[in-house]
Amino acid sequence: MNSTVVSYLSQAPGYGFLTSKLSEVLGFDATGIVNFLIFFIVTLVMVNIMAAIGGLGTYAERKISADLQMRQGPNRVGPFGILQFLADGVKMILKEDIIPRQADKFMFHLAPFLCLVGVFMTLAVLPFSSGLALTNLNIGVFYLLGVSSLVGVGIFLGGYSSNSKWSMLGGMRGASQIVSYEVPVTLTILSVVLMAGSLSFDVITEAQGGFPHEWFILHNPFTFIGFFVLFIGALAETNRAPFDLPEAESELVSGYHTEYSGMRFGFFALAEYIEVFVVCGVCAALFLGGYKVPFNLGTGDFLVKAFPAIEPMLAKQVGNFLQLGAFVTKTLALYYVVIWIRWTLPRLRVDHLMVLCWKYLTPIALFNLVGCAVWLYAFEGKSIWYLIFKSGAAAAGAHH
Amino acid sequence: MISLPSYLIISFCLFIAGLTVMIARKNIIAMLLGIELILNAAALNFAAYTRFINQNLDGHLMSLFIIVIAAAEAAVGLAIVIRFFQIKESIHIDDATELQS
Amino acid sequence: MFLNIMFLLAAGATIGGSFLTATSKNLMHACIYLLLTLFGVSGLYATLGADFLAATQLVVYAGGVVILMLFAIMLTGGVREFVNKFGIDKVASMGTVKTYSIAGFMVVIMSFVIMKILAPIFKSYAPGELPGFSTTVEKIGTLLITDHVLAFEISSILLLGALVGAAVISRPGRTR
Amino acid sequence: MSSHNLDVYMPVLILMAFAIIMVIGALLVGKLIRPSNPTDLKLTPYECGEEPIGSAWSNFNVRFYVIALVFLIFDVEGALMFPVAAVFKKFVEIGEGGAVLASFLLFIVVLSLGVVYCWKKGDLDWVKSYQVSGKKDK
Repeated sequence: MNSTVVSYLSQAPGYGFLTSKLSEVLGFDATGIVNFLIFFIVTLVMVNIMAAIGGLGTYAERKISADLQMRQGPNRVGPFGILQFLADGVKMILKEDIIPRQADKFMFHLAPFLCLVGVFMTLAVLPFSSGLALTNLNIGVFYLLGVSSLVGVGIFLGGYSSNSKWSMLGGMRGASQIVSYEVPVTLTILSVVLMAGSLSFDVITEAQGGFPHEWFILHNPFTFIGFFVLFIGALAETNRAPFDLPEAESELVSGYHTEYSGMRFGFFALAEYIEVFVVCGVCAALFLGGYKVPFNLGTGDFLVKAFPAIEPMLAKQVGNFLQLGAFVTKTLALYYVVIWIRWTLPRLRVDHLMVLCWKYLTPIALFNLVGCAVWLYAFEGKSIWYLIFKSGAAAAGAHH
Repeated sequence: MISLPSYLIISFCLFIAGLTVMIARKNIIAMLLGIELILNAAALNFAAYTRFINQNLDGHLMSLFIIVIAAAEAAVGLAIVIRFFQIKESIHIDDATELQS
Repeated sequence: MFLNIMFLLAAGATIGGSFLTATSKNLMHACIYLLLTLFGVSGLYATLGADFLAATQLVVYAGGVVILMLFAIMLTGGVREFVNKFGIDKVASMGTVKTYSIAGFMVVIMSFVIMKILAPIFKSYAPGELPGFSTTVEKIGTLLITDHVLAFEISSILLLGALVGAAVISRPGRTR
Repeated sequence: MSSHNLDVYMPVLILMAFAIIMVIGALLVGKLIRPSNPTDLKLTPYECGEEPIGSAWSNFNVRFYVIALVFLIFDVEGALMFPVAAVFKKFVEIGEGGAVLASFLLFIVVLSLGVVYCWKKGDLDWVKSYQVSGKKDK
């Protein structure tokens, strides 16, 4: 039902040994404390990796954009400029941060915090692999939608509290853009939940096979369109690529975080880059088969068959690392596409942005939802691949 | 020991806070905030009774529908407030005197 | 053990948030404290085992209603103090002695009444062994579509009415 | 007493605690190390160089509100439809998916009527097609 990383790691022999040892030392049953410790360590590792990914996102962006424009990206700091983001981070901490005079001090501090909390809380549900996902809430996707709407509030407050006309406009536009693009995203996620029959990321990923033809993207034509609607919605929700109107450098003088400087601006940027990773991860998990590995190597059975004497936990762990690799490669592929789109497409005008959302994406998403429901009812949830080949083969078999 | 009365006390505090906001604030939007607090208190009670008294899920469904209706009510309420502001230039409760807008 | 910690955190956020919502003069701060209260109530739902309700609370309230409130505040002249037609600056009367006395008096009366009603429940409530309780979205879904399908359809009509009504009311073009 | 496993929410709280620690930590570290001489010029909001005039709180066009309104209605619709969507596959496997499909589609059709109405009445388009009559639209 609600399996977590602790329930996965508790199958390891070390866990039993550790709890019994600690129980003797402390005198009372220490499984609760051991669980907390494991959660704390795994979350600490996860947060640090995510901060590094956020930083590397900036580095990757500058390197890839340089590559697209036939020039050298940053290569001074560290080998190939890989430590550039650390230099930026230190610089941001040391820069003076100014709070404009009549700004609303309480909310000026609160806005980057809301953004960061909104993004960090989504990490609890991201399905890295069958065992290593922090938690598998059985309301996973819905929890993700609820928490990521906090970022919209954070951006609005950032714009409102710095009390300058530019950031006010940027904040209003940013919030209304994020809010309106959440509608097609919600409807598309609904159609995936319809196909998978559950809200938890675990079941949705298990419903897809390892091979591309078993993924949800190729399941039926409606989910195929749904993937692109979700990807466009995700781009708009993280203020990326052609939809980065709220921080449009040219018109709104970098919108809602005009007045922010120093580490507070760093939080906004960090939250944005981590959110791009999270959103690409969600797109990969929902449509591209998440952590599923072809020839289902992910379950580690091939190791058990090859070396029967192997310790079962080790085989499962190797399988999990393969799954982790599959999930991260799919997500980084989408990450590359996001950065690639940013440096190829021009920025949309405000009304084009809104028209695209309300007059094109929302009707398409509604149509997809209805299509998926009818498809599920008509073909009992069988994918188009199965209908063509399996039933074809069955029919052929029946003929002979 | 966390038991039913502890949840009742919390929803009682929510209810009192909502009531205070509705009575004491002069700004109409603040009164809508108060209504949201009161509706939350009611929904919380339903969930608490489902957990402690009988285990069927009707309490949860009732809370779900309370949340749905509260959202619809907030939407229409705020639309009226905006319209009122466009006519009266101020959303102070004392200005809402005439019955015809 | 963790249940107690989570309950205390959620209860503190709820009561603290609702108190601050009542007493903060600036309307924007009141909205943010309402957001804190909603998070607290969502945590309380989680401790009650109603995890779908906790997520709905986050999505609908924290994601929708609070943003709607923030936009409405912006559309109705922001948070500057009210100056009515005669130019008299009516300071919002929150936080004055008058309001605290009203609140205090009301709390005393209400608590007596509530205690009178709840007393039998506290006495009769024997905290016996609580039956195991866990809800999943599937249970709520089956209930919603089999027993309460009428309520499900009527709420869609209600939402349609709310949408059309609010759109008509807030359409700027009309003059009387 | 906790019949259902609440450890699931432990990471959520830990992540929240990390976000709080990160924000407060960076700000505290900054306060110690960071130079801070807030001259008057620095504190004025950035106005591309000109003097900032008037407070930023002039109110805006109503279209922001209509967008948030339609979003809220769709959000609530989503919230109601998620449990039904999660259960739909089981009903199809049982065999009586038809009734569930009918009520599901009825729910969607009734709500998309609302969107069609807003669309036709021109509430959704960003630049108002008709001129806002006489009212001073600040």
